[in-house]
Amino acid sequence: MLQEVLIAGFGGQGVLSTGQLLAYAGMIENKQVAWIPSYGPEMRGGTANCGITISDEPISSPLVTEPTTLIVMNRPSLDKFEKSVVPGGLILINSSLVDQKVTRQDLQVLEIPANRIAEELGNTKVANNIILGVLIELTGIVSLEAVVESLKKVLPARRHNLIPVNQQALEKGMQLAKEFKNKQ
Amino acid sequence: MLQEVLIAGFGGQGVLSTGQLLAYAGMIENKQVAWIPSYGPEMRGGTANCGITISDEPISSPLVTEPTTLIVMNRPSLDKFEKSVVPGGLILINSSLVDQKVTRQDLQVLEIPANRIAEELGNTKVANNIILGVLIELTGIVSLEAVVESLKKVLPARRHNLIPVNQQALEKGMQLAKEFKNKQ
Amino acid sequence: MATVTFREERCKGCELCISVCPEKIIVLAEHYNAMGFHPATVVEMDKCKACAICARMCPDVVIEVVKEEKQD
Amino acid sequence: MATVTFREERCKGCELCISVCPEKIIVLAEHYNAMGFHPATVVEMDKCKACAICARMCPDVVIEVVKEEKQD
Amino acid sequence: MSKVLMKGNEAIGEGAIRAGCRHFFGYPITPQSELPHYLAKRMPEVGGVFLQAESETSSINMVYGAAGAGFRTMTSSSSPGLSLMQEGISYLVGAELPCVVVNVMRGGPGLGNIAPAQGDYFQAVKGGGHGDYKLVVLAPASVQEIIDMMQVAFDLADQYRTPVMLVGDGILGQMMEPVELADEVTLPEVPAKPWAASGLKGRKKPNIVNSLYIVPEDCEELNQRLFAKYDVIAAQETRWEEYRLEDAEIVLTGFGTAARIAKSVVDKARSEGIKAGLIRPITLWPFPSEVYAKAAAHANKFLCVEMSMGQMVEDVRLAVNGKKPVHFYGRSGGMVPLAKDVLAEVKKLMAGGE
Amino acid sequence: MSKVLMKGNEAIGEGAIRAGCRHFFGYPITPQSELPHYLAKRMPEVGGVFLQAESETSSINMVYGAAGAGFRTMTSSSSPGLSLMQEGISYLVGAELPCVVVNVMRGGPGLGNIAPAQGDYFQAVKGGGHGDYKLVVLAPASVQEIIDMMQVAFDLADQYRTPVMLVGDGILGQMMEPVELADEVTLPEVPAKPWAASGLKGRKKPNIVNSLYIVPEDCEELNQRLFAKYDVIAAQETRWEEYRLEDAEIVLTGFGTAARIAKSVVDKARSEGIKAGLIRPITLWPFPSEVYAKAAAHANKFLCVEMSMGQMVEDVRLAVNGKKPVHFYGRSGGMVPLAKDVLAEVKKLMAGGE
Amino acid sequence: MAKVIFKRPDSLTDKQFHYCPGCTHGIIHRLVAEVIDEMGLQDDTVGVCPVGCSVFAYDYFNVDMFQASHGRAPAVATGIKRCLPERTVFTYQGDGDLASIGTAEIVHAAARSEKITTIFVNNAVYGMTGGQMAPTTLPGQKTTTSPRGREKELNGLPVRVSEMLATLDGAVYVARVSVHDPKHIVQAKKAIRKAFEIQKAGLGFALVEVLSTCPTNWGLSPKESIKWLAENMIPYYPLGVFKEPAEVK
Amino acid sequence: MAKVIFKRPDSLTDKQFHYCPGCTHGIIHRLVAEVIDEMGLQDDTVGVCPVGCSVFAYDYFNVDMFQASHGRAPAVATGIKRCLPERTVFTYQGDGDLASIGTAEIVHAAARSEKITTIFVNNAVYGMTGGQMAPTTLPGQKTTTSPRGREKELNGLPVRVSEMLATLDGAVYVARVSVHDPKHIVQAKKAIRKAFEIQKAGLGFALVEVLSTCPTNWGLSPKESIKWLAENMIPYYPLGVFKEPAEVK
Ligand SMILES: Cc1ncc(C[n+]2csc(CCOP(=O)(O)OP(=O)(O)O)c2C)c(N)n1
Ligand SMILES: Cc1ncc(C[n+]2csc(CCOP(=O)(O)OP(=O)(O)O)c2C)c(N)n1
Ligand code: SF4
Ligand code: SF4
Ligand code: SF4
Ligand code: SF4
Ligand code: SF4
Ligand code: SF4
Ligand SMILES: [Mg+2]
Ligand SMILES: [Mg+2]
Repeated sequence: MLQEVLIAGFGGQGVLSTGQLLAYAGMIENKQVAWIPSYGPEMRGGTANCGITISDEPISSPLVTEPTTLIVMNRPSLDKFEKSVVPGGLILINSSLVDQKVTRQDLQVLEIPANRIAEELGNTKVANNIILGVLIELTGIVSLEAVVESLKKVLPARRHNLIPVNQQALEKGMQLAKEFKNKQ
Repeated sequence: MLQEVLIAGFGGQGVLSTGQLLAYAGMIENKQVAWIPSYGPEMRGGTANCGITISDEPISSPLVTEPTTLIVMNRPSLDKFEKSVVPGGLILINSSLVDQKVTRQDLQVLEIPANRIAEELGNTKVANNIILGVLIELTGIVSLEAVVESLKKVLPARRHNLIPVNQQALEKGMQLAKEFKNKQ
Repeated sequence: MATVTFREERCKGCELCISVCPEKIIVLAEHYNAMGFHPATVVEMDKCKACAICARMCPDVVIEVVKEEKQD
Repeated sequence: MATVTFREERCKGCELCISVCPEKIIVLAEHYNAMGFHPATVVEMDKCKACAICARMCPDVVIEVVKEEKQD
Repeated sequence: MSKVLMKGNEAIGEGAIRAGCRHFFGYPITPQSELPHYLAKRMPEVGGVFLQAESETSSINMVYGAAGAGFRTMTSSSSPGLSLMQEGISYLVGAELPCVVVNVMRGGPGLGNIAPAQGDYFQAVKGGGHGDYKLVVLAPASVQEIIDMMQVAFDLADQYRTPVMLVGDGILGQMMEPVELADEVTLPEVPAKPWAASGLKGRKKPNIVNSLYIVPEDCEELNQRLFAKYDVIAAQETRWEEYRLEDAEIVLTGFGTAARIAKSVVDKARSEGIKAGLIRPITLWPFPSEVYAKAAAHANKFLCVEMSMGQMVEDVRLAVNGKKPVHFYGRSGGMVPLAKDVLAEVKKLMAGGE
Repeated sequence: MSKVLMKGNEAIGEGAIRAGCRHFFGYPITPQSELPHYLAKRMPEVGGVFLQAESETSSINMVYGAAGAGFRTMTSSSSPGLSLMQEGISYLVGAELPCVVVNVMRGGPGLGNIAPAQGDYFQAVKGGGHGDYKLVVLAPASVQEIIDMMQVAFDLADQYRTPVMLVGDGILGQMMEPVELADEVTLPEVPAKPWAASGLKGRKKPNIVNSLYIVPEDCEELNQRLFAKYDVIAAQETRWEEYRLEDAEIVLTGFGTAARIAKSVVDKARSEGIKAGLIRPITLWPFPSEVYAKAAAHANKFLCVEMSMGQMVEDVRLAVNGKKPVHFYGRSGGMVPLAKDVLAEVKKLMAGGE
Repeated sequence: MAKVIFKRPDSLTDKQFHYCPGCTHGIIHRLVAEVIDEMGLQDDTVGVCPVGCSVFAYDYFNVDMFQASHGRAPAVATGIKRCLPERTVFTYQGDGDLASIGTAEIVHAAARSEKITTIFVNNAVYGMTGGQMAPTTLPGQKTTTSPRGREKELNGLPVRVSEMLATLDGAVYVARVSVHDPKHIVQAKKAIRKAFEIQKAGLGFALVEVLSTCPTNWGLSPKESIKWLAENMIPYYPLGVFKEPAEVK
Repeated sequence: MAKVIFKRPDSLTDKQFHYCPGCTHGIIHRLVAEVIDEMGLQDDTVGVCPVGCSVFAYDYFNVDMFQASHGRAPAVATGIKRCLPERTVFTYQGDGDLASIGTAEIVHAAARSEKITTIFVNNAVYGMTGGQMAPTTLPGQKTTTSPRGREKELNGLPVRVSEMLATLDGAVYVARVSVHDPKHIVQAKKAIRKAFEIQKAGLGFALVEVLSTCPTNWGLSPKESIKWLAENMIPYYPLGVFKEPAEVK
């Protein structure tokens, strides 16, 4: 198994930490993992993205140039990365922030109004984890348990009270994914 | 023929320009010549010396580490360089400035009270050329004519009035050398 | 009559123009531009005094100000 | 009674001591030292006031000044 | 032992702290800035000093001061910053001062870019500064190896009184990977430094930290002493990894990130029936020449993979010394070789193509 | 033509002026300071600018400005100063700016001393700065050759839009030798520089002098463009001297001052019946590899003579590629090989000793 | 008849700035371009921009441009100006660049009285490389390399570049301005214009220090940044003219 | 009873100085050594000397010493002091070294308020390398790289280092003294002592600029040099204390 995920959005949208959460979960499951951010000058207040590789084999290069999954958190990221996804790959779009459509026909695409759903859960900060929930359900890349476990490691102790709402968000995402699969 | 001359004294005693005069004369006689100064930090107000190589063959390294002739213009130079002269080599000492004696027995040594003689000629500045006269007479390294010719090149035009007294000095030196040879 | 034009696709929604407009007639639009920002726009153009203070403050040279001079 | 001692072999004959001695009792010797300089020396030691001005001025720390204090 | 996800740049910092380094001097530059950021936080926690210098030139000279005073110390930068340190590095060598210098390489020449690269190999191993000298150059290929190797770096530096360089690239610096960290840190024992200039404190003869040898004979003696030391280092400290090498017909080679990629290509090639193997120099200097010479007995070809226009390949050629052809595959300017392209190159070579 | 006695350092300056260089930026350092002294006097006489910079770092950046503005320009220093220029040199390469950089080498590493040496060979030919690049490196061996080669240096720089380095040593810089100087100086024609950033002056598109290639693909393209250029330079501009090489059984080699000494040893050896010959690279990069490969056909051994611990010898080995043994004789730290010692080495080798 | 009250100056290309939202680098660029336009110098000017967030300035200024190495723009500008004494040469430098690694270069360009104009953008931080402490970072200010705030004991006190350079006889015009509101923007432009006029008059070295924001690395919104600049930077870095030749007063 | 009025300080070794006849580097060495002796710091002190005529200072000062690269002594001293905060660390630097290539290092050691003492020997010329122009060379002064005398148009105007550094908040003590006669030598020693006292009190960066002669490169006799210093240097480089903390006044 080799999964290469690219998460892209604005700086400040939690793109990097969401990626780290995923990598951490992979590590907990004793997979080979690597995480790497883009670190161009564009980062300054502009777009931010990171690549996560989760694999059974040792990872040669952690650069994610042809993602199996792309998570899109703002419009410029869709413009920029749509073409790089492997044929048959997956794109998850936070449609609360991105009103644009994917043009390629050879991909699986899911639009998730993550901010709106997060608001419903009472905390807009968990939007990313809704999408992450979708991802793990659709791809089986890591288990829910591993992500929840990782939250404990990634969140500072004083934020551990947020773990339940984050877990809720993950589960909500998984549920959406299941509905989607059923629809297909 | 390969002659390697080392001229050593204080900075300001005309050591370097005397060496250049000699090299120039060699060049005029179509010999291979090279001139090189010592350029250590010691130069600053301390000792100065230069090496002149005059040869029929191309000169490989211009460094004069084992001079065939050593010209000594101050006491520290004698201390420093006496031992480097090739066996059978020549040391010329300006005895007006150096009261010390050469200790080695395997050399030809000539003490020339050059400053005193120069004073007699009416110009202390020509002391070096008295010694140079001795050198060319004893070694035949270059001709008097070539040195006189070089003076025209080395002295700036406004100093050309000094050529006669310099020539006198050279001739005086040659005369001393002849007397010395006769004595031997 | 003044016209204040915003090159909307270049606006980064920083709101600096909004904060300096003496007439308080600039707001951020609801929609996103291609860069993903809410662009600034003038709501009541007739109140505009063509003072160009907004344009002078805009770090991204988004704004152009033109004044129709009375033709006597 | 003062004694001004010159480490003659270290003197560079710069004459700075000479120029500052209030008693004008320092001169350069006729002979050369090993470095080839005429070393400084005091000519009339009895005139020396042990002020050490010469020593303070000497760049080469050539001079030492000792004063015989009256024994009461 | 606990397993954590860690960034390469942070691992350099944590590794240094665990090696007993308490004085870091550096200047920001992408893609290594997370190292100063990390140490700005961590150093005060362990009673150490993180000081931002006014430039890389100053960083390396602060290191000169700290190392000469007898302390474990280091600096870090990326390519252009390293160029500015060349005079200082030559001085550190001349004064035989132990220290660690890190280069997280990026695309060049010039300002180039901030993408990962290996174009400073020559600068590191041949001597980018003036004069005759060598640095011990370590090239880890994973975040775990970085952590472990920082200890080695400081130990070698102290043992041989020499600057040690650790080279990575933007990928190694920026990526996070799992690492095993000992929970209990016992600080390593640091050899006594009776030569350090740290104040007399009762000693009679002053210590002097110096690289001026005004008399050529003395300076030649320094050079000979250094090179005698280098001979010992070469004999005792050469490190490399061999992978499926025993029966390899084609030997891939490279260091750091390029070696990771080459290693995955070895597996892919083997799975397609090509007898491929790998030599990964871990010390770039001393270079593991002998293992190449030995491999040349059974291998037909060598392929050196680099993130440069071809630098380490010269050392491979010197090691193979004409016995077998040595080929080169490189990407440069911040581009990273793709495993599939390297594999294609391997196949082409095995098919007899050049 | 007139024959005058001239110092090597002054010859560099006079050669530059005759090559049309009117802008010199430099910083004092022994043993090359007579060059700035000379130009401080001469430049105003020819309407040029001699400017003393605040450091070598600044000198090389002033050169960057002057070269980018389209002017023939140069700087000069000695070993430690060159180390400080490495970042700037890498930028000049990245922006493809023509200029001439002189290194009158001295003993190292560190402050070392001011005696003649050749320990910066690697820095010059392998790239002491960051990133992949080459400099054209010229190595004259006499004052006459210095004068003549300055013209070559500026011409190559302009023709290929590349920095050119001229390396000498303290002996070449300090010695006086006779040189032939043309009485009439006709300034060489300088190729047009439409890329120069010197003000629009009616041009529509601004010119940009730049070495930033933020997109790795672009930076790789720069690298490939540079190396394609280097291939052309290697094919067209490699220069060397051969001396009594045809039937040589032992080939001595070296550059600059070391080559002068080796040459005299060739004669001495021949006079004692040893078939010795000489290869003297005049361009250290591009290195004249082919002539070594050819000589390896008849020669049994090579002996590389350097004023270093052994640097050019690696390029000789790469050129000979294992065909024949390549030996080394060197003095370092400011020491100069004596002809008699080199001859003894030759005899030892010919007697079969190692 | 339509009268254009405000439009993009010709000395800016039409490229969009890459700066973060609300970053005042953009204002300063525009002011420099306006001055070049108004003085009719577009055909005549060579700009030099070293590394820093403004490293891409060569894409924005519609004049011949140099990208220079970190800190060395004054040396590069010196090289240009000594070859082309009739051209107008300016440098555009950040505070990390000019006040840290490039200290020697700016001091000596000023001491030599190079006839160049320097625009010095002081945003109290290293913007491009991720918000590290600059020599101009205020006491107590948190940055990625002063995570507990700049401490006097560890990092000393900020450098006031204008005051320091004004001590040099060769620096003939030195002023500090700010661009945090329209009024100050107008003043800033006047100072920049003066700095170019002094160059054209051949009087010597001129520098304008411009206080600027870095919302991204200050961790503030653009509006908060403007406020922070006014309330924190100006007290430490007083605005004003520190040196002015009689000729242009 | 014999009383020693004046003798060689313990903090000097017995090695003979290599300086030219009449070069006042020797006086300054002695003053530093006397202060170290008198403050009882010999056991405690680390000195740093970069390249310049005083490069061999490590042979003369009888304390632990560093030889540093050209211009970088303040950075080296920083490295030492940050490791050994209790030791006394001083640098001894020439004007070419400190005011030219080492400008950034001295400015930032001062700005950081490193607790070190700098002795800055200003002799208006590069002594060691053969008399080239320094940033401190006076207008009109002939040197090997200003053969027609320093010209304002070409080389700008001399840097007054003390005045410049005094603008930095981190520089707590800055004074300029001279050693051209016994009276000034006494004053110079007082200033040097103060600069060491400030370090011991932990107050921050202290620098003493000492006007010094270079008979060899000025082309004057030692006595003429003294006169030249008094008549030419002091008017351009006024003596005095430019900065002094209240604590030690
Ligand atoms: C020699 C070198 N060192 C470090 C860097 C990394 N670097 C690029 S820009 C910069 C500082 C930018 O800060 P500043 O000059 O204040 O400009 P700003 O981005 O704040 O406008 C640094 C350290 C570099 N490019 N080159
Ligand atoms: C990097 C470097 N550049 C140049 C030199 C040559 N150099 C040695 S000392 C010196 C200047 C000495 O002048 P100063 O600092 O004024 O000291 P002084 O000799 O006058 O006391 C120079 C340029 C060097 N050693 N290293
Ligand atoms: S021109 Fe003046 S009034 Fe009109 S929108 Fe802009 S700021 Fe407001
Ligand atoms: S100031 Fe400019 S960029 Fe900012 S919101 Fe207004 S128009 Fe947009
Ligand atoms: S101690 Fe005073 S009086 Fe005596 S010699 Fe010295 S200066 Fe003259
Ligand atoms: S001052 Fe010192 S060196 Fe000079 S003459 Fe007097 S004793 Fe000699
Ligand atoms: S990082 Fe700061 S200085 Fe750079 S563009 Fe963004 S806001 Fe401006
Ligand atoms: S050259 Fe000048 S500074 Fe150096 S020792 Fe001689 S007189 Fe003193
Ligand atoms: Mg900044
Ligand atoms: Mg000086």
